[in-house]
Amino acid sequence: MTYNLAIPAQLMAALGPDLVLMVGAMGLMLYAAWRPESAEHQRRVGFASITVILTTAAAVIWYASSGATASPGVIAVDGFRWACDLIFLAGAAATILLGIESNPRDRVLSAESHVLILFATAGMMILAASRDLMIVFLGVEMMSIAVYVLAGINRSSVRSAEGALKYFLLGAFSTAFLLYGIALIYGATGTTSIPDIGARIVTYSLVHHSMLLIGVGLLLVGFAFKVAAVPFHMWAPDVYEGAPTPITAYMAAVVKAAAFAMFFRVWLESFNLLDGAWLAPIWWVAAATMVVGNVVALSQRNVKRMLAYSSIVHGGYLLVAVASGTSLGSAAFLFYAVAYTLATFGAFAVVSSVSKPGTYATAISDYDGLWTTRPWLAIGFSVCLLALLGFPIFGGAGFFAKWYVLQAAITSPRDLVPLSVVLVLTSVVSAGYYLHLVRVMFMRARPDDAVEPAALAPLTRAVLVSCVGLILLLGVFPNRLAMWARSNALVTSTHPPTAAPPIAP
Amino acid sequence: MLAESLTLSAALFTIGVVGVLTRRNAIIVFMCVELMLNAVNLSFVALSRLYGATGQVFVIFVMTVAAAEAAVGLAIIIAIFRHKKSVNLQDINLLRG
Amino acid sequence: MLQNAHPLAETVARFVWWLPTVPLLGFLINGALSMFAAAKLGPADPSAADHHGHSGEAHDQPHAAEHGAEHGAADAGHGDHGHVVRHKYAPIVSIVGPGVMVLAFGLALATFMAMRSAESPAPYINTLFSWLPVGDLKVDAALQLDALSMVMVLVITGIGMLIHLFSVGYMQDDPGYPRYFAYLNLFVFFMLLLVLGANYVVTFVGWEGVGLCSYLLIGFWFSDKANADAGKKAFVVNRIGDFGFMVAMFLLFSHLGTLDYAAIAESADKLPAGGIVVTAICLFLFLGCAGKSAQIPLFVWLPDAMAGPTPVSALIHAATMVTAGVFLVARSSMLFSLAPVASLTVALTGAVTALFAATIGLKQWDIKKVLAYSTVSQLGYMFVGVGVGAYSAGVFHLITHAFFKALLFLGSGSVIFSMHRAYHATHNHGDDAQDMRNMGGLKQYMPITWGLMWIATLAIAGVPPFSGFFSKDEILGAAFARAHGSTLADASLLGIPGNIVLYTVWIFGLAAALLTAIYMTRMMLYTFHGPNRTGDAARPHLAEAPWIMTGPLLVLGVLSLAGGWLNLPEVVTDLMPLGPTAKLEHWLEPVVGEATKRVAGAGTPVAASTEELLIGFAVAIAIAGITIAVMRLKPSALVPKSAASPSTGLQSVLENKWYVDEAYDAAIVRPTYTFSRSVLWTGVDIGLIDTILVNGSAAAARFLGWIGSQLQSGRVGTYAWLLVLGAVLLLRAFARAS
Amino acid sequence: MMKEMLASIGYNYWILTVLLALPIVGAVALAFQASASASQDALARMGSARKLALLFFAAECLISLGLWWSVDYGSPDWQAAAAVPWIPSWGIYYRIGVDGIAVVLMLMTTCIMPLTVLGSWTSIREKPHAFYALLLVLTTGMLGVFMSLDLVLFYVFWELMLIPMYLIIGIWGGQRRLYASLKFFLFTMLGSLLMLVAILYIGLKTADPLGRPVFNYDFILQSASYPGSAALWLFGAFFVAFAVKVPMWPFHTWLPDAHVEAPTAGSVVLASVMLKMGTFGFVRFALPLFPDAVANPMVRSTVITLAVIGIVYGALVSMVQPDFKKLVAYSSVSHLGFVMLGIFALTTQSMQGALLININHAVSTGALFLLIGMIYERRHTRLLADFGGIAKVMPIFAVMLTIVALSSIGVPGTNGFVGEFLVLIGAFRTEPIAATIATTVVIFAAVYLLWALQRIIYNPLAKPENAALKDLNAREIGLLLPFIIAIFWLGLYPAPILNRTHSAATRIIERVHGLSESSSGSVRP
Repeated sequence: MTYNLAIPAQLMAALGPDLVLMVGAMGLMLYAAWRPESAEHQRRVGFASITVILTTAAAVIWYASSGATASPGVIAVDGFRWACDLIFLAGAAATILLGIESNPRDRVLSAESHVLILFATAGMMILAASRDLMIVFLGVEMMSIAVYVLAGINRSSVRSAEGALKYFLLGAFSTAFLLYGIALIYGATGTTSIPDIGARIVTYSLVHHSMLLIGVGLLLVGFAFKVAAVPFHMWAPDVYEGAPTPITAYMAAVVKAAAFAMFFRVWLESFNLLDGAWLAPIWWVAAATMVVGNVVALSQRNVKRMLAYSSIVHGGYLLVAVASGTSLGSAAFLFYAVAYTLATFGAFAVVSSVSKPGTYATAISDYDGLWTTRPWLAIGFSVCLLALLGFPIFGGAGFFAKWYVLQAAITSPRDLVPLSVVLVLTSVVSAGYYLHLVRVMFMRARPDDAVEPAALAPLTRAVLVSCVGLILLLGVFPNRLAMWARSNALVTSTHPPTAAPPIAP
Repeated sequence: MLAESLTLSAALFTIGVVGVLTRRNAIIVFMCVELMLNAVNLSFVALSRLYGATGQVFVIFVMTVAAAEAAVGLAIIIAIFRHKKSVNLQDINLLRG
Repeated sequence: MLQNAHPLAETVARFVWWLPTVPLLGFLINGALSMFAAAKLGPADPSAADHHGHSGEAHDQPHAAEHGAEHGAADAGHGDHGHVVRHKYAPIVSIVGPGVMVLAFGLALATFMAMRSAESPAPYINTLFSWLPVGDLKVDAALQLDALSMVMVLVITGIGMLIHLFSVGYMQDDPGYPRYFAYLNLFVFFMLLLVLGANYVVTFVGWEGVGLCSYLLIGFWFSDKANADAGKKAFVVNRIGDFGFMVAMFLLFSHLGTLDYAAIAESADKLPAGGIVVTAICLFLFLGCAGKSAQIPLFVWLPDAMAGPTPVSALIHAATMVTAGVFLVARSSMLFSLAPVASLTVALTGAVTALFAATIGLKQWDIKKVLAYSTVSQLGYMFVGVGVGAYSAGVFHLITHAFFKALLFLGSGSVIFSMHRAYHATHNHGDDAQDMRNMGGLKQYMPITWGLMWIATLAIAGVPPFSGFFSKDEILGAAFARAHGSTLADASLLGIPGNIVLYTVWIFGLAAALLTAIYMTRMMLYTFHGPNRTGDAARPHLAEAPWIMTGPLLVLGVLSLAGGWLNLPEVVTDLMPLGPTAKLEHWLEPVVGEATKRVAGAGTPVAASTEELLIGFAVAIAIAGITIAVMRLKPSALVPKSAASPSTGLQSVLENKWYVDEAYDAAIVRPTYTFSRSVLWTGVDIGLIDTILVNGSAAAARFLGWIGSQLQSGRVGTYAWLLVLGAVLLLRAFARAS
Repeated sequence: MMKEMLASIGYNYWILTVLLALPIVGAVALAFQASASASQDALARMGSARKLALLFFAAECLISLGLWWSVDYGSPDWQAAAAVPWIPSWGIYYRIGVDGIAVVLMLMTTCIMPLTVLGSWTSIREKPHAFYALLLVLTTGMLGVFMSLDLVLFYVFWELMLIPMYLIIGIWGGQRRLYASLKFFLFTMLGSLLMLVAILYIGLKTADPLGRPVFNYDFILQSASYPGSAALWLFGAFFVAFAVKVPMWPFHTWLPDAHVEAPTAGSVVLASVMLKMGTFGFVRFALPLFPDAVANPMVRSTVITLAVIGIVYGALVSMVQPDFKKLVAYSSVSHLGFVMLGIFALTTQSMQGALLININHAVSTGALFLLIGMIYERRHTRLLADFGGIAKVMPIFAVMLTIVALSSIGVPGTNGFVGEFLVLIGAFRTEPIAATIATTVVIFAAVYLLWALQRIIYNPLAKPENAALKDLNAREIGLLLPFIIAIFWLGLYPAPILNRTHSAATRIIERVHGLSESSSGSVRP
């Protein structure tokens, strides 16, 4: 069916899954606040949140399979939205599953933490759906505000609070840039509708319009901050280190995926023709992100920080897909997001179970000789690390994710072969730290005084096993995922220009 | 009139940025961010004279969101104050490297 | 090829492949016995031959290994101290080792008879299988039977058989007895392959194979570092020559498209005579020959090779292997005859080597070293022969030299055997059994050896009617004749006219002949004449060697005496009808005749009167040499080695072999090692590539990472500044696009 | 007859896939056995693991032998071929098939692998199951490289080899194993990732009519054409990947470290099989795909110069090595330089010789590493200076070592000679100067190996530790015998192999000459 978004009822209907999630989240928030904090309560709320997520996911799948479309309007009803929603929901579920078990160990007893994840996820779904910069802003803020709180959810930890403060201040700061960019774009084109912006750039030949370009630049600053691209990445390692481990995974994988979802939507549907302006900046930002992220990751001694830099690097790889500026790039993003989310959650599941209770910090040396005492844990972690490295078979889907990005880059009319070479060369650098962890686990002797991590809790084990299993499975049979990604990819601006008011000076 | 408004908006935004860069107190930094948001609001309002209501709607959104942000932000600042007994950003550098 | 149509195809010659196979079987049996014994007896087995410390000298000592054997025997539970135990399998080995040689010699004789009656000039080629068929390269495992290879086969199997027999006595008590015969059999196999090969590649297999056996046999008593060093040196120096051999093959293949002797003989004319290609081919081939046949500059390995057992020196380093170079030049005569410059080089090198080695021979004290330098010198003669295009003369000297030099070496072996036995019986491990200063007056203890060795000495000195006289004279005569008129005389070497080079060659040859007579007489005098210096205790134990050793000596004595009969010059047969004229030359005619003619060209033959004059001159020189030696040297004035004072001046230069080894070491060996170690390994590999490039880039990355993590100060202010900086840069980029 | 029998069981239809699958099955079986035997003591675990591994390797070897007869070597078509869509939406297929070159190398691999298990029979005490499982996975990777006809599949197998070897070196290796294994990994990965970009580029530029990328080897051969200097860049990417693996000078420095630190089985596999991947890559991919680049005089002379430098350099540096394994490692640089010279000289003889050296090097160097392993197990040192005179106490070892060393030196009659000879005689026709310089190595090879030989088995038996050494046992002798047989078989009668590789080698040379004549024509046949 086709939703006519001009009719409020149909607009609401088109927002069905989002509403399911929001309503469920609000209800749970009340329930969470109803009882005093306890491990048992947060567990209950956690499972209830999972239920909400599953319901939402069912709705998303129903909408996706109905093949619904919509008239032009503020939200999109397309495969890309549903695909992104599924990724966000899966990530949120994994976060909650990890959190249910790790929160009590980290003395995080507030049940609201799970609900906040639902809110953040709702914001992401809005982001994925948005087809208007106003909705983009709304989604970004819905997501970010919840995540600010999540980063500082461990009130007993100064590190957690510090991370939250940094994230909040810098996040708000960058939001201002984002917003100013939107204002200028609005000023230049007279609309905040994403497809209309693209159309008006054509109609009024705004390719060299300076207000528009400055606006796009400011918007890019905002986006680059959200995806933690160099040099707007500085917050990421600190925040990731301070946050509870499941939240770190959530930020590293899901929040980043959401930011990229909006990035792709806006870039492909609005600014496809401005590549003369944005190609070089994005090229350099992508290259700098890959180089700096990898190089700094080399010198990390803390696994969480290392993985934080690794997540920065992956943002850089995805920026290559953005730079391709093609529909294929967004397909690559979907594939990449799936693989990267799996690998990230797998890795953080291990980190969370190896870290000593109460401290999120895990030194690389804690992993010395892990293989001798916990072989499967070591093997699972290695698979995730190799997936992050993008190694075939052993790294499973990670390889094909990178492959897809490279494919997008090389087929792009923007000749990104040199950037592809930068990508693979920096990947070699990344082998330096991913493999360092592998060799620490496999090739060093277990110190005599090493504290053996407790046996994996069932939910964490489930997350780890399913992540690793899926990585390996998708690494051998990636075809269905590839086709799914391709069929849900964004389509570059095809909407006809609408009637437009006169142009600002 | 439009040009002047936009210029004023840009000036306010810049003042906000400079404030963020130079001030050390977390609350003042946050206020500077609010100043930047309001500078943008001014632009929206000014532009809405040209394009219609969209800009004004946007301003409402921004104000709402800013309020929510302020609530969360102040809570976070209080949380850090409880640990550190200070909201000076120079003192807050446990996480680094 | 035409092997079915060939008259030899129906004769015993079709079994020519049995010739090398028979010694190979011997090798396999003996080798298996050696291995089997090693596996059976455990660690202290036969080859556990510890003769280290037995003597400070790295010399050939037949019972050198009894200490190890004692241990082995003790372990086996049936030995008592001081008793020399023979190898368990010695009886089988004593039959198999020499037995296969008898068989091979018999087969060679039969083949020879068949060839004589067949009288077909075309070579008979026996193709076994296709070895390297690649594109247009076709290398077959094929044997070629013709006049030249037949002669060589007879020499190898004949002399080889005698030396095998001698070894049965000489090596009887060595714990490595089966190993020794295995190596020796293997050597004969490769040597036969070398001479029978139908193409350069099969010859090369034999060529390298004999080098390998030489390596193994020189280092037979490997527990002494000097022996192992000598073996290695021999192999490596030979490999320098092999490099030349290989490049020559490559040149041949890329210009003629084949490596078969028969095909090359047919198509060699396609190469322009005197052209750069054929000259290069021949020079590279000669490099190979110089290595194998110990010519300047690659002669240094041969004297060291005396570290091997003496029968090995006789077989490999005198009679057969070292003459392979001469054989190869004769085999390639079609090519050399087209390359006068290369031929002149060969002749000149031969002459210089002959003289140079002879000077060193004058001052050696070790009996085997004298013979070693004498071998180098005589090989020089042979190269003069083949170099001046008198290929059959070169081969003739090869044969007679095989006779008398084998006799000399075996004789010296007999002496050493006796000396060593005497020292051993008196438990004297300090004195050197090979030093002539410890000998003297052995005539009375070993009369048979003494007599036979004098025959050989006269032969090598060139005194008629001993064999060496005929062959040496033919070479010198040919050199003189070529100077008078030939393609060589018309060519020039490095700007020097060919005839001047050839006269020089001739004069050098004469000078070397004089020195040869002197040093050989010196050796005989010091060894067999004068008072005995062995020591009072050991003296009563000196005695003649057993019959199994003296028997072969006798046969060789006859051959050395009468070998000249093989190729009597016309001048002699004119004087007295001793036998057919130039028998060997006629026999070799189908192989080297054409090439000889091409070199001789239209030059006028030397008049008979001149020839007679030359012969007389040569004889006079030989006799003069002997006389000088007898007159000047005083065996009675010698003191034993332990009491001798170091020599001085030119004497010490000669005694130290002109310091050639030292010069090579300083100029080539050491710089190569230093370069490899300091520049290539530690410099380029470890320093440049690994430290700077590889680890350096890793360190640079880590350093950059460190800088990056320092920037990550933890302060929000820094982050905000960086954010704004980034924003400004981005906006600049965007503004530029507008 | 053999051929009919094999045809009757449909051998060619299933053999390649079974060869790929069987080791994986074996690895899984070992994993199960590992968890089942967790309670046993180390010795029992070692015993059961190595037996199971040997069973799988032996089975793999046995069933692979049929390829020797079942394949039609003269045919221009791929043999035992199969093609199944793998990732059809990206144009990636599971497309496999073999030609003579691949068959010979595959048989070499399957025959050497059981021997490496025997070679590490007593030396792998820690985590034996994991060790053998990794060896099995490695085998799949290596065989997959030889049979892939899809560029992406090839790349996947290429990388598949990397992790097992990395772990084998890193876990069961010597003192500096961490450094060596990472160096090995990074070197190889640097090269192969560039190749990945090149593969993608080729596949995307060779799109089929529907615009989907095509990675089909044959299709690319027929239809690929690259604009401007693209062919050079692409060749460069492939070149780096393969040159690192070969390894060519100056990309070789991972090899000595990897060899020295690897356990015996690792060294053997590394030297015998994995080093062949690089040269195989050149023959199968780099040459046929980029004939224009290969025919470019600059490219060719650069490669040949590097090859010759490698040949001489490797030999000179091995001459001064104090560690026997390092010595052999550098000698590999030299030997593989010959292979490169042979390939890029582009003559039938040199190409065939290069393929033969691949096998010879596998045999000789593999055996050398096994021998080194045997004395290392006894003496726990590999320094030449620690030995001397052990021929007395280990005569059988001495004989074996001598034979193998001689084959490595290239003494005629052994396998080493025929390969080098063919390469040089072929290379001399097109590259006389390079071939002449390379020929000098016959001298250095003798120097470094004989000197090593002397310091190990000859010289006085001065050290008391050495006097107590035990000679080889029956297992060790049995393990070496196949190598000794191969040394003489290949040295005396290489025709069966030459005949099998002939048509494939000729086709490659003809392709380079055929396609390049229009552009360059400077290459003589």
